[in-house]
Amino acid sequence: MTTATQTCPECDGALTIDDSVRMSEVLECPGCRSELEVVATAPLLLALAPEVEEDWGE
Amino acid sequence: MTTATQTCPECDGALTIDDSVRMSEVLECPGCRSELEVVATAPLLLALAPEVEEDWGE
Amino acid sequence: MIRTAVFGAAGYIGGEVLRLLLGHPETEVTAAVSSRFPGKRVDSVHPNLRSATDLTFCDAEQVPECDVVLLATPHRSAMALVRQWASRTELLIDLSGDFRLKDADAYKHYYGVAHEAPELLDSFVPGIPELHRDELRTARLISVPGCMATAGLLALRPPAACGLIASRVLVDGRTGSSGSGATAGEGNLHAERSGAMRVFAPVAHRHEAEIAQHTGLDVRMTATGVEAVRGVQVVCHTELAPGADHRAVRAAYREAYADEPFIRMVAHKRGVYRYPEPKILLGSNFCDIGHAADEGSDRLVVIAALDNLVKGGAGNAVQCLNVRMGWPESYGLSFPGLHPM
Amino acid sequence: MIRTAVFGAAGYIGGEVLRLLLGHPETEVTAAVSSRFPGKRVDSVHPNLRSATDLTFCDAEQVPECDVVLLATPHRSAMALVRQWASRTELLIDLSGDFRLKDADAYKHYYGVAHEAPELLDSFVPGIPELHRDELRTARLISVPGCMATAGLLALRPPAACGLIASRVLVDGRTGSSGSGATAGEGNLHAERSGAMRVFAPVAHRHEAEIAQHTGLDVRMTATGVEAVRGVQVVCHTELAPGADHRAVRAAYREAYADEPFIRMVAHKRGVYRYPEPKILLGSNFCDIGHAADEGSDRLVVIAALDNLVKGGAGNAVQCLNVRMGWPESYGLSFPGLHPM
Amino acid sequence: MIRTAVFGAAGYIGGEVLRLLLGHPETEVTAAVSSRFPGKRVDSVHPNLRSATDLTFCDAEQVPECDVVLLATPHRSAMALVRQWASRTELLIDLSGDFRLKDADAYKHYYGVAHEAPELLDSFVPGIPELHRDELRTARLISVPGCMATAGLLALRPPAACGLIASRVLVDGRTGSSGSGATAGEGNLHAERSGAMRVFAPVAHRHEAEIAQHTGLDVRMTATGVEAVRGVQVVCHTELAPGADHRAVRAAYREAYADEPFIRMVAHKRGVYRYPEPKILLGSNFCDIGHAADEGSDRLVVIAALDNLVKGGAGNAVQCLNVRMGWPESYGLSFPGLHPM
Amino acid sequence: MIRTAVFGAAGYIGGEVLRLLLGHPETEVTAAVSSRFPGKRVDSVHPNLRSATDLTFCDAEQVPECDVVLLATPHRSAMALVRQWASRTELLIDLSGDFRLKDADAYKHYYGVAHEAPELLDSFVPGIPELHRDELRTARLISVPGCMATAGLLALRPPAACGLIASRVLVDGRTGSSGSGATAGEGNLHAERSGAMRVFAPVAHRHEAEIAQHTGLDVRMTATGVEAVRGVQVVCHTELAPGADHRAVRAAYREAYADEPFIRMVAHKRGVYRYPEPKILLGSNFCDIGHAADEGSDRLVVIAALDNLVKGGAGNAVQCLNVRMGWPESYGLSFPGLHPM
Ligand SMILES: NC(=O)c1ccc[n+]([C@@H]2O[C@H](COP(=O)([O-])OP(=O)(O)OC[C@H]3O[C@@H](n4cnc5c(N)ncnc54)[C@H](OP(=O)(O)O)[C@@H]3O)[C@@H](O)[C@H]2O)c1
Ligand SMILES: NC(=O)c1ccc[n+]([C@@H]2O[C@H](COP(=O)([O-])OP(=O)(O)OC[C@H]3O[C@@H](n4cnc5c(N)ncnc54)[C@H](OP(=O)(O)O)[C@@H]3O)[C@@H](O)[C@H]2O)c1
Ligand SMILES: NC(=O)c1ccc[n+]([C@@H]2O[C@H](COP(=O)([O-])OP(=O)(O)OC[C@H]3O[C@@H](n4cnc5c(N)ncnc54)[C@H](OP(=O)(O)O)[C@@H]3O)[C@@H](O)[C@H]2O)c1
Ligand SMILES: NC(=O)c1ccc[n+]([C@@H]2O[C@H](COP(=O)([O-])OP(=O)(O)OC[C@H]3O[C@@H](n4cnc5c(N)ncnc54)[C@H](OP(=O)(O)O)[C@@H]3O)[C@@H](O)[C@H]2O)c1
Ligand SMILES: [Zn+2]
Ligand SMILES: [Zn+2]
Repeated sequence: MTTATQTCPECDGALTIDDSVRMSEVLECPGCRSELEVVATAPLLLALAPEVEEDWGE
Repeated sequence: MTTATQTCPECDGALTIDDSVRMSEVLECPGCRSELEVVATAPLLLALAPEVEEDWGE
Repeated sequence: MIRTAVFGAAGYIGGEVLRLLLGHPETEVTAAVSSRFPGKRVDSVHPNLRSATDLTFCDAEQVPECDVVLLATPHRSAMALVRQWASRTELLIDLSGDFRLKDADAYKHYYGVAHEAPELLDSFVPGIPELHRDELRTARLISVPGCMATAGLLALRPPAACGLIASRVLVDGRTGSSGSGATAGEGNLHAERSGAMRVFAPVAHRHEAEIAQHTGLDVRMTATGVEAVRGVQVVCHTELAPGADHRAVRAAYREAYADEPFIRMVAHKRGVYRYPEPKILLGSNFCDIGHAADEGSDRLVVIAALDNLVKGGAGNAVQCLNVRMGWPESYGLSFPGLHPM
Repeated sequence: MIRTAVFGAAGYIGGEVLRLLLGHPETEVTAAVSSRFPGKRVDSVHPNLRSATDLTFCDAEQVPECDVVLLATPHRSAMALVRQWASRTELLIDLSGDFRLKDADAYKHYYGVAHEAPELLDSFVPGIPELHRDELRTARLISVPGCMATAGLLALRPPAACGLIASRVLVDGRTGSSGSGATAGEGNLHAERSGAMRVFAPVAHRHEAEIAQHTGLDVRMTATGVEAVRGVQVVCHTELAPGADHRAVRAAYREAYADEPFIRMVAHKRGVYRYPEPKILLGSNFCDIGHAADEGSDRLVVIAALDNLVKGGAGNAVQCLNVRMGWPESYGLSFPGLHPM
Repeated sequence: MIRTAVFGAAGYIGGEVLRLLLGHPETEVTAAVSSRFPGKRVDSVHPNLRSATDLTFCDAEQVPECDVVLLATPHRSAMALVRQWASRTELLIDLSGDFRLKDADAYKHYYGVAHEAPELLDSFVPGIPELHRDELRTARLISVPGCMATAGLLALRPPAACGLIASRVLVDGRTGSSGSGATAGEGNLHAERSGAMRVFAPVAHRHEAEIAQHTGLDVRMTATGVEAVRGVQVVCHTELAPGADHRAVRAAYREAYADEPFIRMVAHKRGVYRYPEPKILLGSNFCDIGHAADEGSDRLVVIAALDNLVKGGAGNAVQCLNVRMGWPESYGLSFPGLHPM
Repeated sequence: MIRTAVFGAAGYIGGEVLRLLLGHPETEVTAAVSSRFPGKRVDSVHPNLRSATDLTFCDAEQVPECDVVLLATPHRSAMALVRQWASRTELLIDLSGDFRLKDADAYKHYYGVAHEAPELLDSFVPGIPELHRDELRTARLISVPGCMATAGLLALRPPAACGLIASRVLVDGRTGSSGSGATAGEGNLHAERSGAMRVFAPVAHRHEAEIAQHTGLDVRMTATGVEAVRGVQVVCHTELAPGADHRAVRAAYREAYADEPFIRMVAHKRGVYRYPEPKILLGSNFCDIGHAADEGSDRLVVIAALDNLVKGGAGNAVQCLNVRMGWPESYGLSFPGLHPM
């Protein structure tokens, strides 16, 4: 299993991604815990999934 | 420095007492933390100092 | 307006007495006594009274004539004040432990010192409207019971009076930190007291004598300080007398408390708040009581909860005052408590 | 007696509205709406009301004619209820976020959805007696501000109105857990939320828009959940305008709030409670405000505190109702808060 | 390194097992099972492990071969996992209630459902090093007792084994909110659970059966949820057998526990922390035990405290693992607890 | 084994130093100094050490020769001890405020008294491994920064050093009650301090001078006591320098802290613990740091959290000791913290 390194579009942190990654798979950035969707595989392209809002303190 | 072993009058726990102990000295039992006053030295005799009450929850 | 004077007014019970009397339609506060803070504003110690009063503390010597004296000072100091004031005022209400026990020997045993006014012990009417309402109507001296004692005796009296309790009762009391008053000490430091489950009286807590006196039971009490500022709960463990059952227990409570304005029976099968719990009672004068049976056994478990500074002290004193004056019992005591809290 | 109906009555704000209306001398509750608990007793959800009422919840469809409708439901659901009830009742008071912002675009920005009744936005009078007392006397639709917003706008309005503030204001809000309502969720689990210092909105908390709207300032807000059930505090950081000084700031507050029944200025040099702090305000309708200067600099720090469910919501709504009806403003709102707590 | 797999790893006990195994010199975690969070980082649920591991949760089906399986799932679910894993691993440690009671009828009575693997009940060695150290050395299946049960049985076993207890024992258990797991529910909402003194089991708490089983006593248990996240305390009330005295009780404890690495006798005459209290034990594997006499009576009161997630669960499991593997018993368990806390 | 002596050992920082040194593989404690408790067992004050040591406190005069002296006494008293011990020991680590500020005038301004050993100020190496690791390797005198100062300077130094911060920084500090030490006082009484949001320093908290010194920024600090025993959090508000952006900020942190064993960057998009929060850090030596941008503005908000008694004091001292001795930095500091808590 070979791996590639990508940069998280949210936090610029390093993401180690293994080759077996598939289209539409959702990855979690270890730096900021964003959910990143694989929107293309060759070359690999990641897109941010929407953030979950907390609804507090009204 | 030689030591002797005595039993705490409050909790029966073992007390290690060294020879240099003097009359009126106050020792602390490691088992129950009672304060024990040396009331005689030959032979060694210990007496309980009065308990400190907490005044709670009136 | 009835003129009142409060001794120990800078303490926790004293502050609560002030709050209730200042919000009461028939009373005014003519003196708030403190030896530490004479001349200082009352609200500099009790910030919740900022909008309620411009009163300042005074020395004991400066107390003017008044109709009612309330003592919220430590035990022992109350004895002297009673001697001084009993004849100078229409009504004296003592919130300390000094005149709760009718027996001077029991006082000596539980408080560690001899009583200095044993001849007055019989003159005090117990400040328990639920048990002594008629006597309170004409009382000149009233002694309000201790906070956990109030919870315990209100919890146990109905089944005890009906002969439904066979045996010794174990009363497990839990209390917040205001129960030990406003005196800073190593054990009351926030960092030490916070999150505590401190069994400060594994056996022989003083309040057991009060509960025994008012119920005739053999009462043994254990007390634990838990994380809370206000609030007291007792869990009482005992056994039913031969022939007694839980239906009889329920009837005893109904009979005793059906018309009581500040007692509620709480033993629910659903919901989050099934048994009495102090947190929803804070600031209120209620004592909630509930009981449970242990299927296939003779056990009886009774639970009671109250705010130690209100029904466990200042509120109970005001309720006694209302009874004594012939006012509606809820005067000054209408706050129902908060949820959530 | 004025007949009221409360929507969202099983929630925290709804429960507090019920407590206050049940203790109010001029109102009665004719309907407490809940879709989850129709037919259940109100006190099965709000145990503090055990002695206060035998009312049961009803469905939205079962609400009878009434004089005043109070909405304590989440934002978005309030819009629909407003459409439905605005014309059927003499007075509607909305406690949700739906009609607080006058600008539908701002609503969209801060709430993430388009407003569905933008044409009604201008018909609502802000439920802030301190700023809109006269309009409230004749209002038919009232929108009560958010809890931290209330603290923030009451804190900042006087110096802002007098032109004493030069720059952007940073509002640091701290809130107890009841601020997020009675809905169980992972983050509100006791074991997770207990002891928290949770910066849930490092930037751009919704209430900043409300404070900006009522003060005309450039407001940026950060919000942290701290260990408490009730209570909100804001600490506002800003700079004095050229030529302004702290004496002018003090005068601005005195001018604005001298006669306000529920605002107290608190900035003391001694004592434990020197600046506004929520814990002594729980259950009360006060908003305490204090300010401080940073010697040799142009900084202005303003602190305000209130109970989010009372002055930050239900109590403020009742105060508005009192203004509207011409009743004394303190009707139903006389509880002063507790000490210790 | 011994390879371990943890089921229920996203729960509170599971998280604590992970913390201890990750800090243990002889173990590694090969699988952390969660059905809700497969693929997510373990530290997204347990933020204290942020620096300790990059592990992600996996599904039950993905668990690889391993040496030790630990079950931290709810009762009932454990039974099925035991059937599946008992023969596939060298050692299985169950932390649920499924294999604690030796009697399937008692299980039915206390858990409300029939046991589905009664034939395995006898194969489990109780996970109590203090009572079953020798059997644990060769165990293949270990069942760790409940949190309050552990406190209660360690508190009562020595005097019971010496015949010093005459009568029924009342065990009063107090617990923090983590005792009910990570599942959000109305009653565990912070605003409801905070400051609670919730008597959730006035009688017949499940753990009474476990304590009875390990001590031979007639045990009746009451349980109250108090304000705390972690921590359990039991206060046990009973009477001495005829002829027994407190000196004999002390001797029984000394005899039983003198060499135990995680039991400490605490009954002090001075200081703030005189009896066992959980707050100074959080994170540690100690069980503190103390007893008190009621002068002039036959009463015996025993108090014990521990951290429900450590000595009351995960820590005890790791201690059992250490015994089983012949490692020093304190491996991975050396954290002493904090003061102040 | 390195022989250590701890002054102020009966205090909160002193107790934490003892806990860490007793669990450290290379150190032993030869003296624990207390003037109040000489001859008493250390665990009578710090009950968490019951199993860890039989040490008793000694008087200052009884301290034997030793390799390292740690001062955990109040400021002012440390100066005298430094004079006395600086030449008699290989290494002295001061945890008080006496040698943190390099400028004697600033000391006078913030501490209200003249410095009595200004000539020694320059001899102290700041006890901040992240900024002064190389100097610490050969230091003879180390001064550990204040608890909130540590959080603030670690939070702000990387972007400051890279020139990314344009303006004044407002540091909002929140602290638990252990931050004010073990001294009982009116304001630290549990019933007063519990549930507090006490703005005890609306402006000009001492730690602002330390943060300014280590970052070169214009720092203004406000501090609030919140409900917690341990734990400190700072929220820093500032603006980006012209040309700077958040990507550069992230890079600055990555550059500065990538290899730091006790700094973790925490700014998550999901989960309950998105930003730094003290409760999961209690007992651990981590400082968690996170930052947030306010979309469409130049604001930068940085949040940091730590345990004031560990990374904010005793743990940091031990980390410095490890650096100085050439030991692994995590020796004695491996506890990761607890969840839930
Ligand atoms: N706390 C409760 O839950 C509770 C409940 C029911 C009954 N009580 C009883 O109420 C009384 C007061 O309790 P507390 O909790 O309010 O205590 P507290 O907060 O300590 O207040 C006691 C007050 O009494 C004054 N005082 C102290 N020594 C005195 C003396 N020798 N002579 C006259 N005044 C003295 C003090 O004021 P100065 O120093 O300023 O004079 C102090 O403010 C006690 O007898 C207690 O048993 C308490
Ligand atoms: N909590 C505060 O501090 C605070 C302060 C000021 C203002 N507010 C505002 O007050 C409102 C209520 O807040 P809360 O904290 O009380 O929340 P809450 O405890 O969650 O209660 C909201 C209630 O609204 C009802 N509800 C939910 N969805 C609804 C819908 N679609 N239509 C009609 N009813 C619905 C629910 O009752 P059923 O499911 O039983 O119908 C629930 O009991 C919110 O708009 C909030 O912004 C809150
Ligand atoms: N809490 C305590 O103090 C304590 C002490 C000693 C023993 N215990 C015992 O330890 C066990 C776990 O308790 P806890 O407090 O950690 O509970 P918890 O926090 O609710 O965690 C239980 C975990 O089990 C998993 N789970 C739920 N249903 C399952 C099923 N049917 N099959 C497999 N996994 C399932 C869940 O994870 P997913 O949904 O992600 O799979 C959940 O994270 C219980 O048996 C409890 O009695 C608890
Ligand atoms: N608490 C924190 O979060 C924290 C964090 C970082 C740094 N610090 C610093 O650490 C130091 C100790 O703080 P703390 O919170 O541990 O305070 P503390 O709990 O009050 O303890 C201070 C100890 O110093 C001793 N002491 C008092 N006056 C002394 C004197 N004149 N000479 C010698 N010893 C004296 C006292 O012991 P005896 O009376 O028994 O001698 C006391 O136990 C302070 O300088 C503080 O600024 C504290
Ligand atoms: Zn990322
Ligand atoms: Zn002893």
